[in-house]
Amino acid sequence: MSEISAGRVAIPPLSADRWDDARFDAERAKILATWPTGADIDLADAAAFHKKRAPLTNVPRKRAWAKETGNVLIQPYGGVTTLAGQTELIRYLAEEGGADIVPTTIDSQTRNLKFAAAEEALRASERQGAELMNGFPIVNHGVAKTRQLVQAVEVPVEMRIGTVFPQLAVETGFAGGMSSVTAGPIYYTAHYSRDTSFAETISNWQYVFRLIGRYAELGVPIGLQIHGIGTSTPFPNTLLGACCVLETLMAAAQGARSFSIDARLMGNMVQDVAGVRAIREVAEDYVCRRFGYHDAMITMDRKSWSGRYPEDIARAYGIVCYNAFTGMLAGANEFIANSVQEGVGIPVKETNADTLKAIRQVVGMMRGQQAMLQAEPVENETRLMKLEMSAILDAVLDLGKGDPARATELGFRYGLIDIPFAASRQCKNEVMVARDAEGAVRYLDPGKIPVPREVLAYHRDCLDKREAARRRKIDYQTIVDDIFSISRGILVID
Amino acid sequence: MSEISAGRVAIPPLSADRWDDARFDAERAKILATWPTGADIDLADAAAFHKKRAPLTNVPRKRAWAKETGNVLIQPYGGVTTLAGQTELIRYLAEEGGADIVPTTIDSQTRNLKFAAAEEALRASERQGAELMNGFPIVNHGVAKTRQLVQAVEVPVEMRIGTVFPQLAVETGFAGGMSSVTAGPIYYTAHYSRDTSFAETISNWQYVFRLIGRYAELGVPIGLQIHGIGTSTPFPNTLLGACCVLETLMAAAQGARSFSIDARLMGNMVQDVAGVRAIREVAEDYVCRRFGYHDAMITMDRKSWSGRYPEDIARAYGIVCYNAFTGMLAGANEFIANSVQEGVGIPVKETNADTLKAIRQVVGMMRGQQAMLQAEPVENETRLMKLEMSAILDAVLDLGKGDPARATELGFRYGLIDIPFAASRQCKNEVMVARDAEGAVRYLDPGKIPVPREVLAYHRDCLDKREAARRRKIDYQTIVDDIFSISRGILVID
Amino acid sequence: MSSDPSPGKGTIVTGVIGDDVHVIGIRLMEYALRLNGFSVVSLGPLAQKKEFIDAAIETAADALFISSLNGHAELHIPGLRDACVEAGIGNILIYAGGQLTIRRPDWEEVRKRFVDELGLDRIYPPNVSPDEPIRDLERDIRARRAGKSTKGAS
Amino acid sequence: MSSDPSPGKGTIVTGVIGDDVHVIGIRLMEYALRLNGFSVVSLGPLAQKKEFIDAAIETAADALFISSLNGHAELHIPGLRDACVEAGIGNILIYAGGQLTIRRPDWEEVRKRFVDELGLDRIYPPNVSPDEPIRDLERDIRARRAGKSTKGAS
Ligand code: B12
Ligand code: B12
Repeated sequence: MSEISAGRVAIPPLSADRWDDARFDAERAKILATWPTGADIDLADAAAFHKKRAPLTNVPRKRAWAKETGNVLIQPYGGVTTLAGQTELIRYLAEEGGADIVPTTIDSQTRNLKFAAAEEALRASERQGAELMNGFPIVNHGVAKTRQLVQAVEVPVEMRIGTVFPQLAVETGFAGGMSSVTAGPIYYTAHYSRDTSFAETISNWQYVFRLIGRYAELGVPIGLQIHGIGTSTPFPNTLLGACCVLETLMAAAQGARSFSIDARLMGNMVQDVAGVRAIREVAEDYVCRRFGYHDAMITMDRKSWSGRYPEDIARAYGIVCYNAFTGMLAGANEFIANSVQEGVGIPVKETNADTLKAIRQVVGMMRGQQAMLQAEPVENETRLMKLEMSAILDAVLDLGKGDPARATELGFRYGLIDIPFAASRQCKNEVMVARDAEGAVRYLDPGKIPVPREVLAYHRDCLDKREAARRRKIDYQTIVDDIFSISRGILVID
Repeated sequence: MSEISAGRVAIPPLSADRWDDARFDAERAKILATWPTGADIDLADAAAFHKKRAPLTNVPRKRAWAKETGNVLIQPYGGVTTLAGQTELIRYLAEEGGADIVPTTIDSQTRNLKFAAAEEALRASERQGAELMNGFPIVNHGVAKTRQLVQAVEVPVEMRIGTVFPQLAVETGFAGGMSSVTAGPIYYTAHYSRDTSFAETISNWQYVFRLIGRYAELGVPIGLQIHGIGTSTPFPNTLLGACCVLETLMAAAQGARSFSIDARLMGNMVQDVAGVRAIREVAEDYVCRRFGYHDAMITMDRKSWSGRYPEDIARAYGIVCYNAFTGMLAGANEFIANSVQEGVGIPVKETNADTLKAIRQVVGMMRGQQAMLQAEPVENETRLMKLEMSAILDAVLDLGKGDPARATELGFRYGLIDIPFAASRQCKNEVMVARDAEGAVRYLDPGKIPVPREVLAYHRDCLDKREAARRRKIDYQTIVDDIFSISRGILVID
Repeated sequence: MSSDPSPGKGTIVTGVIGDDVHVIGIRLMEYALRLNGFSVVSLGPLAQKKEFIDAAIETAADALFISSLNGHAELHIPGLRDACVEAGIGNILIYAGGQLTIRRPDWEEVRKRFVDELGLDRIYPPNVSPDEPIRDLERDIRARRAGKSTKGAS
Repeated sequence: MSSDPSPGKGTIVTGVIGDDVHVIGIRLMEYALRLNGFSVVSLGPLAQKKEFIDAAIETAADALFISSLNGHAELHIPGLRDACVEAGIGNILIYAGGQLTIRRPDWEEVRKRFVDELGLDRIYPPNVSPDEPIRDLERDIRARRAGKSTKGAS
């Protein structure tokens, strides 16, 4: 028997049924005794701690808020060994990177219950002032230090742990104020273990799901990010979707209600966009309707490509932005963001934060633009643009008697062609444009440009919609805002 | 009269008609005499120099090759003062950045005919070993040095010069082996001058267009990148398109035939995609059909956002990549790439090259994916994915008698759910997948997964198309290639 | 060259100096100056030293607002203060903004060069919003009219 | 643990050491080894020192191929060579690959640590293609069978 099986407990017959309290309590006593820090964990005290904190430091509440308001959340990866290091990291990611939810990735010794070895590596890290492990050994740190960590930021913390033995680490995380964890049994059996059976992993994760049920009973919502399955090589997102539904159903049976469900970038736009949409619909259908968890909240998060990355950071920006682009097209609610140093090693905090900024820029530019998924708006816009160009060209060529040089000179002289903010006095500068609510550029005043009536009416209509939406006229300040909007990261600042 | 008018020449009545040789030759003698280096310019010698070089060091030939083969070209911006500096820059951009065409941006003293002042700044730069100007003062460098520059790389060089007085600089560039220049009279009057009339700028640029005609007569194709018009604030791409047609018509009248026409990113996807398509169609219609230049070659280049950029480099990656996606969606043939330091200042060569790599990654991932523009493929893929997930879920839930935990265990045990490359022995590992020709992930062998017949047939069909296209079976090596493809920058390596 | 009537709060000559055509920033600056009650004399892009000085004399301007983005400020701004002195308006306020250098040396170095060495009154980095120079300008003009010199700040 | 028959060219025990589950790279490596005629004994992920040694003794293996990506090689590889010596197979070839450190120190330092200090024969950086270690392996096994030691290279 390999050392990692040390923490195993006996497994009752497999079923998704809700655990009775006796089973959970008995199990719990055993779990908390597996390492000294377990003694500090108290459910009532933990619930009280959660309730003292601001509502939006709670993951499920933040996800619900974002879903309602149409905000798209961004969460990086990140975990280092020491408390000081991890505190500095999540603070930096929140404050400099603008992360909406910060992660705490747990190291792989802890994931495999090697708490003694973790203790040694943690102490060595503290002594040497180095971060020697691949994550935060949360069990060794214990509840009090985890609370210090969580209180260092104003955004919620999600615990990230790929393991078939999650119980004590998750107990510590929740008692320490973390309000969500990455799950669950299918993904972690397939990719984070070798010999562990599904029955065993399911039981271990049912413990976590039931613990979430207990917190819910005490008035504290705790979330789950559901992974389903998926290799880090190309695979069909349908397999991931089907497994996400199974994991969600198992978690809901124990009392969990907040689910952020993964869809992963594979690279083909059509399939990747369809993936997010199809998984959302199937999950809502099975979870909320067929299995009757009407009060379950489901949001979709888009994980980036999770296979091998280039070592070149510039190229990795391409992948990361491509993921943001197709995720936005698909209507994802959240991005889980591999850093552009993914192919290099555990990222330095600056680069990790930079990655979030690049994603934020794409999100900011695409917010509210969903029309791309339908062919019709593109066809219509193309038609109108051709109509307008022909009208301008025909008018000026007419004026120039078919000579493009004379047409140019006269066209500008009479303002049939005109442009805002020209350096030249040869341009009339009578035309004024502004963005519509989706950021498309529209004529506010065409000056003397012979824009066809149909086009102008369409443009006016689009601008009216923006004015109506923000209940404010489009004025000079709006034009100035539209000039700066891209450099500020949001296409339409209203 | 301001100093910049010093170089003006008398203007015959405005018309787009082809200049007669006498007018051109007379004009030419005057132009070449405006600065000593003009004496070294000889058309026959220049044509011979061009002809000695490899075909793909010529811009029009490179653009034609790319259009035929479906390759998408990438060209950065860049110009520094000294020969050594500019040589190092374009070599780096070509070799490290993988630029398909390299630029030589001309400084603004030269653009305004202040050759004496440029001489001073050039000498000061050489003395101090610093790059004191905002571009390459090509007239002061002269033909011989320009040839040294051009021969330093194996890719073609495009001269980038926004000016109403292009003649001597362009003469030097072409004689020096550059085979394309950015044009033309409308854009440069509107945005690069204050008092200059359209008639004057048109005449000055007709000189350049006629010079290109002369090179064509000597068997040397020279290209133009056509800007049309456009402020660096939001404006309708239709105005740009209409002006591009006028500039192209004026150039074609003098004998130019290779046109790379701009469309600019404004930020709204629908409009930006429609822009490239509409401008291409209108330009082909007017230039090739209505005005009868059947042998004109038109390609579309996408210029990125040309207004204010963020100073933050990470956010600028977001803009640059967003431009690449929407340009690819629209079918652009070339990207003219502002660097991610655009908002900071003239970029260092490393960052400039990095920008190209990020774009290349997006281009590599999107090559051959155009289907996104139609709603139908997305709808169809969504439908098939839902069908498949329901089939899997229904089958395993059936097996587990409605219990998702038992369903999970039995589903994996019997291989109804399966995944390639799992760590766990609980997974059958019988399923095999591969990408299709557009990079979508398809079942090569579903193992025992209950994939509906319709879905499987569709997948098989997609894979057949890939096999047919590359005339090679999909084997284990293909699966390995598909694992590495994203990290190598091309979604489907065939 | 277009000028506004009311010289009450002050008259400002604006323009983009030398071989530079980047006109968008100074247009926004002009708009803000007008909004704040200043009289603006606008030269636009490609404005030469002499044009600034002639316009200033002609309109008895309180200040020159020089914009430069294309990296050639160093080739066009030296000698401007001396030319003002020669023309008898040596005391005029001179502000510059935009992007005064190629790349981005330390701001203190840039300030030293343009303010201490070249005799400008104030310079601003690229991301400045119009409010800040306008506040400074109001203060400087008040001080000038009260007879005090302000050089060296910002 | 699955093993192939033909030991002609050599028998290699492969696995991902310690608490590490990154199995994709070693799977591709195994595939390449088999393709090149080696006999592969595959332990998969989460393989402990003892499993490597037991398998090597049982199959009279020529080499251990240790993979580690998750950054914990430093926590699991020290002591491996000594354990082999103790188990009487001190002379077995030990190669390691994947990503042996957290972040990326200078490669020469990494080599010094794992080869000179910890007694491995060869180590490889993450982007190595399978051909290179296989070529080295063929040479090393030939040398071993001819009675020469090879330690210290690559
Ligand atoms: C738009 C643009 C152009 C347009 C200009 C159109 C026009 N006619 O106005 C075009 C395409 C023509 C152009 C041309 C060139 N450009 Co240009 N351009 C830009 C760009 C992208 C944005 C500038 C802008 O409009 N900003 C928005 C405005 C609102 O901001 P602003 O000008 O900074 O103004 C604000 C403040 O600074 C302040 N302000 C401005 N002036 C003043 C003056 C005073 C007294 C005060 C108090 C305040 C103040 O007021 C504004 C309030 O918000 C910048 C890069 C960037 N910053 O993102 C490059 C940039 C300025 N350009 C550059 C260069 C080199 C050129 C060219 C030489 C070559 C080229 N790259 O094509 C030519 C030069 C032509 C010439 N003869 O000058 C460089 C300059 C390099 C440097 N300084 O290190 C930049 C930084 C790009 C780069 N990274 O290389 N450009
Ligand atoms: C896929 C992946 C995963 C998957 C693994 C799935 C699985 N079961 O295999 C999952 C999601 C489970 C995972 C989990 C974790 N991962 Co991970 N993962 C990756 C990723 C993205 C790709 C790895 C990969 O598959 N590469 C492709 C294969 C083909 O290449 P390769 O393994 O390098 O192998 C080649 C060669 O190296 C060589 N080779 C390999 N081994 C050997 C051995 C010998 C002897 C020889 C000669 C050659 C050789 O052969 C191959 C031939 O081409 C990398 C980042 C990257 N590189 O892009 C991170 C990465 C390796 N993971 C990392 C970490 C930290 C983790 C986690 C701790 C936390 C987390 N981030 O989730 C957990 C650890 C779990 C655990 N207990 O170990 C870090 C490691 C940090 C470091 N070393 O500095 C990386 C670098 C990501 C990062 N930038 O932070 N991960």
